[in-house]
Amino acid sequence: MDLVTKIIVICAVSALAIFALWRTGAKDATAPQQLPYLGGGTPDTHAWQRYHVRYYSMTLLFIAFEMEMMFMYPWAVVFVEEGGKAMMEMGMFLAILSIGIVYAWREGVFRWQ
Amino acid sequence: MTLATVLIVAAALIGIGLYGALSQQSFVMLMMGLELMLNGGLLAVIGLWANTMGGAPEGQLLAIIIMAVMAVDMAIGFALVTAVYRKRQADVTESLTTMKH
Amino acid sequence: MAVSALKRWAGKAPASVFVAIGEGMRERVERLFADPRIERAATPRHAAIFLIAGPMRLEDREDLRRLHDQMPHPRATLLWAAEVGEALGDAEKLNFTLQPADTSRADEAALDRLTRIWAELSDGERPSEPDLLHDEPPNPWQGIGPHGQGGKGMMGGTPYGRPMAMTADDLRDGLALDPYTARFGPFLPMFPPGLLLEMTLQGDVIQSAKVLRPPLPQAARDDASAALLRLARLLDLLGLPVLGHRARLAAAGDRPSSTLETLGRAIRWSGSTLAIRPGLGAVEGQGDLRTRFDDLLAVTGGSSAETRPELPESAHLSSLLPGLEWSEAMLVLNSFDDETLSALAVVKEDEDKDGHDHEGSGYMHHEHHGHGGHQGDGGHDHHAGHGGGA
Amino acid sequence: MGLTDLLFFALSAVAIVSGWRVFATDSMVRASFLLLLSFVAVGLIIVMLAAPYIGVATVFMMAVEMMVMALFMVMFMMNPAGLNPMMMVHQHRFSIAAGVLAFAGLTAAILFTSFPENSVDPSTPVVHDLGIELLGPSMLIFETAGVTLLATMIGSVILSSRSGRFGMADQGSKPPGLEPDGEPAGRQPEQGGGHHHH
Amino acid sequence: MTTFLAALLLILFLSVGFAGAAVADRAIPAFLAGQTAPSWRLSLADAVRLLQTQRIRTEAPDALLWWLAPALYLALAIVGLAVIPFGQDLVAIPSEVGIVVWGSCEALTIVAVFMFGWSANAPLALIGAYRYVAIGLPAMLLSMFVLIGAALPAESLGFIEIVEAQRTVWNVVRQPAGLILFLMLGLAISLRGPFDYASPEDLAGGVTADVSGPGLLAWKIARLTMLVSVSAVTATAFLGGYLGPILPGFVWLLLKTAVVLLVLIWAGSVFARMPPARMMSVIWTMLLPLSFLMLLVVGVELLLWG
Repeated sequence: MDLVTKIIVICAVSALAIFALWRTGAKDATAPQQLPYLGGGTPDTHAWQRYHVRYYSMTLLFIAFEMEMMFMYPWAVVFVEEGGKAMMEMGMFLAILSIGIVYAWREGVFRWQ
Repeated sequence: MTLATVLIVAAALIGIGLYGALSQQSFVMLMMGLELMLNGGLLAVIGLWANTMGGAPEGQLLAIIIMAVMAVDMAIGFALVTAVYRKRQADVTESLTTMKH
Repeated sequence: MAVSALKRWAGKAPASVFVAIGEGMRERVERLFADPRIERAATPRHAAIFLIAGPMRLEDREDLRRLHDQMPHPRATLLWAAEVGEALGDAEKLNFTLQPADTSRADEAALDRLTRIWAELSDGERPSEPDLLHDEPPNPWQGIGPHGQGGKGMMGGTPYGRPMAMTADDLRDGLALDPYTARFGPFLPMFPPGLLLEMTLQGDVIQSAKVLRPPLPQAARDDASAALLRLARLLDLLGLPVLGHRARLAAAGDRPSSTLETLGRAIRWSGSTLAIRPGLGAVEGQGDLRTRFDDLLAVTGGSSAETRPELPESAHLSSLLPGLEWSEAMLVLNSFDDETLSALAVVKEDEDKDGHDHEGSGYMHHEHHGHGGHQGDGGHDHHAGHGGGA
Repeated sequence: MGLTDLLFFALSAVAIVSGWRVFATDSMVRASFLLLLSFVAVGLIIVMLAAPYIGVATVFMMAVEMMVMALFMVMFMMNPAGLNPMMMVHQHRFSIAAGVLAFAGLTAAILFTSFPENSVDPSTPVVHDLGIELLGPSMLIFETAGVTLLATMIGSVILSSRSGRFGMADQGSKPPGLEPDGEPAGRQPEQGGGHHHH
Repeated sequence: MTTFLAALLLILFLSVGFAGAAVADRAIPAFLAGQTAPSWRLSLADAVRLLQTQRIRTEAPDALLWWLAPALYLALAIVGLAVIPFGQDLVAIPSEVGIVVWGSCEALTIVAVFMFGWSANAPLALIGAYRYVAIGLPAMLLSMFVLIGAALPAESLGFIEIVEAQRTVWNVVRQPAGLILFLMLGLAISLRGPFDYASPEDLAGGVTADVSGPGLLAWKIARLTMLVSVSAVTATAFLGGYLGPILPGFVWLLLKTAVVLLVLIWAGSVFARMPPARMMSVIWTMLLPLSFLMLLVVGVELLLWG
C-alpha cells in the first residue's frame, strides 16, 4: 500500500522532471535535419520494419527458464528453516531445468541464428 | 476496494482479452488477448484469496501457476509462430487453414 | 542575467566537434583530438562544430551538406585545408601549406580556431548556420492515405516520406524478414574516411555490401606510428577508448619502450584477444583478425610492423563483409592498413546481375524468391530513385 | 473514499484502459508495452491486496515477457510500427459481442454470489507460508512445474530453430537412410516436404 | 517521522552520489588515459551546453516513448535506491520483498533502453536496442541468482534483513564470485564499458546516435543515477550496507557505495567488449552455472554451520 503510493510518486516526479527537460530544446526540426544518421548516406526505407532478431530462440528459452525465479524467492525465505529438504528439492528442480539449457546449448541456441 | 469491485475489474480484463483473442487475425495479437485474460484471472484469484481464503497459501500457489501458464503459453506460442512463418511467410490465423497443402 | 551566466558556463565545456576527414588528413586529425579542449563527437547530433579536414571528392559534397544539416543549432563549420567549392556556403576557412616541418604549428592554429569558434557560438556572438538543403521530405507523402499518412494499404506508398521494406531471404536463417538497405558512410566515424558502402542488413547481420566510393587515400609515413593509430581504432571499437587514447598519445609523441610495454600489458589484460572470434575476417596472406591484431600488438613490444604479401585477386569487401554481424564487420574494416584496404575496396563496375527495378511494382508484401539464392538478392531491393535523398 | 480506494480506482482504470488500447493502437511496440502497463497496474493492485510478493513478482515477470513479446511482434507483424494505420481483425462484431457478454455474465455472477468473508490478516508472513507450502504439501506441483518448464524449453527450441537433426526445416529435412545411400527412413511425405508457398 | 527522515536522506544520497559519479565518470578515464584530471566544472559545463542545444526529432519518431524512456530509466534508478536502508529503520520504501522490487527495476530497465533505441526510427539506434536486450535478459538472470544467494542467510527478501544477516560475516565472503557477477550486471544496467551493448562505439553511440541536446542530457542523467543506484545495491547486498563502527550508517553506506562506484567506472574502462553473440553464449554456458555453484556453496555453508 505504502509501497504503491511511493512508487507512483517517484515515477510521477521523474516523468515530470524529464518531460520538462525534454521540452526545453524543442524547436521544429527541418526535413534535412530529420534524416537518420548514416554518416552522410541515405536509407531506402524506414528503419522500423520486421527486424530480424538473431537470438529469438534464446528469448523463448529465457521466458521458460525465468519462471523458476517465482519458485526460488519463497524457497530462499524458508531455506534455513527447512534445511536439507529444501536443498534437495531445489537441487532437483534446477537440475531438471539445467537439462533444458544443456539441450539448447547443444542445439546452438546461443549462437546468433 | 471491496471484493466485488476487484472481481469486476478482473471481469472487464477478461472481457477485453476475449474480444482480442477472438477478433485478431495475427497470432501474436491473439496471444496478447490470451495474456490479458490470464491477467484478469490472476487478479480474480488474488482477490478471492485475500478476501475469502484468509491467507491460505494455496491461493498464492495458484497465482504462480497462472503465471507459469502464461510463460509456457508464450514460449510455445512464439515457437509455433516462428515455425509457421518459416514455412508460410505469414503470421495470420487464416494461413493455417491451408496448412495441409 | 541567468541566461548569460548559463552561456558562460556552456563556453567552458570542451568544443564538441564532428569531423569529416579528407585525403591524407586522418592521422593529423586523430592526433588533434588528443587535446582536452576539443571532443570528438560520434555523430553530428552531439556536435556543435563541423570540421571538414582535407580535400574532398566532388561527389562527397552532397553528403557533407547532409551531415551539416543533421547538426542541432547552434552550429558552425570550419573548413581546414578543405576544398569543397561553395558546397558548404560561406563557412569559415583555415588554410595552410603542407610543409612537413610546420605541421605542429598548423595543428595549433586549427585548435585555436576551433576553440574560438566554440566560444563565439556559445556566447551567441556567432549566429548559428542555417540549413544548406531544401526543407522538403525525401518523398511527397502528405495526405495520400485515408489517415493522411502517405500510403494506401498496409505496406504501400511512402508514409512519412519513405517506403516500407519488403521481405527478402536471409543468409543465415530460413526466416524471410525485411531487409534494410542503405548507403553507410562516407563519414561514419567507425568507417575508414571516404568509404561509402551500400549494405543490406537483416537484423544486424550484413547480407550484401557494395562499394560505391573507395576510401580516401591517406599518407602512410611512419610505420610504427601508423600501426599504433590503427591499434587505437580497434581498441575504440572494442570498448576501450581509454587504451585507444594512450595508443594515440604514443603514436604522436616519442615512444619510450616502457610506456609501450605498459600499454601492451594493459591491452593483453583487457581480454581484447578473447573478444575476437578466431577465423574472423580471414584474408589469404593477411591472416585473420586475431593475427592482425596480434601483429599490431607486437608493435608495442618494439617489433616493427610487418609487410604482408600481395592480396589475392578475388579478395574484396563485397565478399568479405556479407554474413558478418555489424560489430565484427566494423572490426574487420578497421584491421587493414590503408594500402590493403584500398585494394579491398575497389569500386566494381555493375555487379547488379539482375538489376531489374521494383520501383513500379514494388512494396508488395508477398514477394519471395526461392530459398537458396542469396548473394545477388540485395539487388532486388535497391530503389535507385531514392538514392539522392533530399 | 479513502486514499486506498482512490488508488485502487486509478490503477483499475489504468489496467482496463491500457488493456483496451492494446487492440486499438497501430504500433506493435506500443501495444506490447501497453499490455505491460496493464500488468503493472494489476501487479500494484495485487500488492494492495496484501500479496506483496505475488504483486511485485508479476511486474518482474511480465516486464521481461512483454519485452520478448515486443521482439516477436516486431519480427512477425508487417508494418510493425503502424506507419500505415491498419485494422487486422475478423469476426469483429461477434468478438465485441462475446467480450461484452463475458463481462456482463461475470459481473452478474459476481454481484449475485455471496462470498464468505475471511480476509487475510495483514500480519501473516505470506511469502514464508508460500515457501513452506511449496516445499511441503505442494511439493509435487512444484516439481511438476519444473518438468513442464523443461518440456516447454525443449519444445520451443525444437519448434523455433531452423536446423533439426535431419537438416534445415524449411528445406524439407530428411532423415538419413537405414543403410548408406538408401531411402530416407520413416514415412515419405507426399511431395517435397516444406517447399510450398501458398 | 522516520519515513520523512528517510526520504530526506534518500534525496541527500542521490545528490551526493550523483555529483560524485559525474565527476568520477570523467576523472577516472582521464587518469587511466594518462591525462591530467579535468576540472569538476567540465561535467556541469557540458550539461549546460546540452541544455542550450536544439533537440532534433527524426523522421516519424515515436515521440511519446522517446521521452518516456529516460523518465522510466530515472524512476527505476530512484525506486531501486529507495528500497535500500540507510540505517536500521531508515528506509524510504520499507518492503519485505526488496530484492524482488530491485529485480523488477532491472527488468524494466531493459524495457526502457529498448524503448529509447526503438523510438528514433533510425538504424544504428535500433541495432543498439536489440543488442542490449540480448545481453540484458540473461544478465538479469545472473543477478537474481546471486541476490537469492544473499537472501538465503537472511531468511527474508527484504534488504534490512539482508544487511542484518551480514553482522557476522559479509556476503562477499560467502560468495565472492557473486559479487563479481553482480558488478557485471551493474555495468550492464548502467550502460558502461564491456557491457555497454546499447551505445557502443561501433554503432556511433547506438541508442543515443540520433538524440541531441536536452534529450541526450536526460539520458545521461538517468544513466548516472542508475550507476549510483546499482552501486548502493551492491554495497548493501554484499558489503554489509550501513553496518560499520563509529560513523553513522548513512555515511558507511555512502563510503561503500563510493568504492563500488569507483570499481565500476574503472572496470568499465579497462575491459574489452565481446561481440554480443559471444557474450550471450558466455553468460548462459559459463556464468549461469557459476551462479548456480555460488548458490550451492552458500546453501551448503548454511546447512553445515548455519
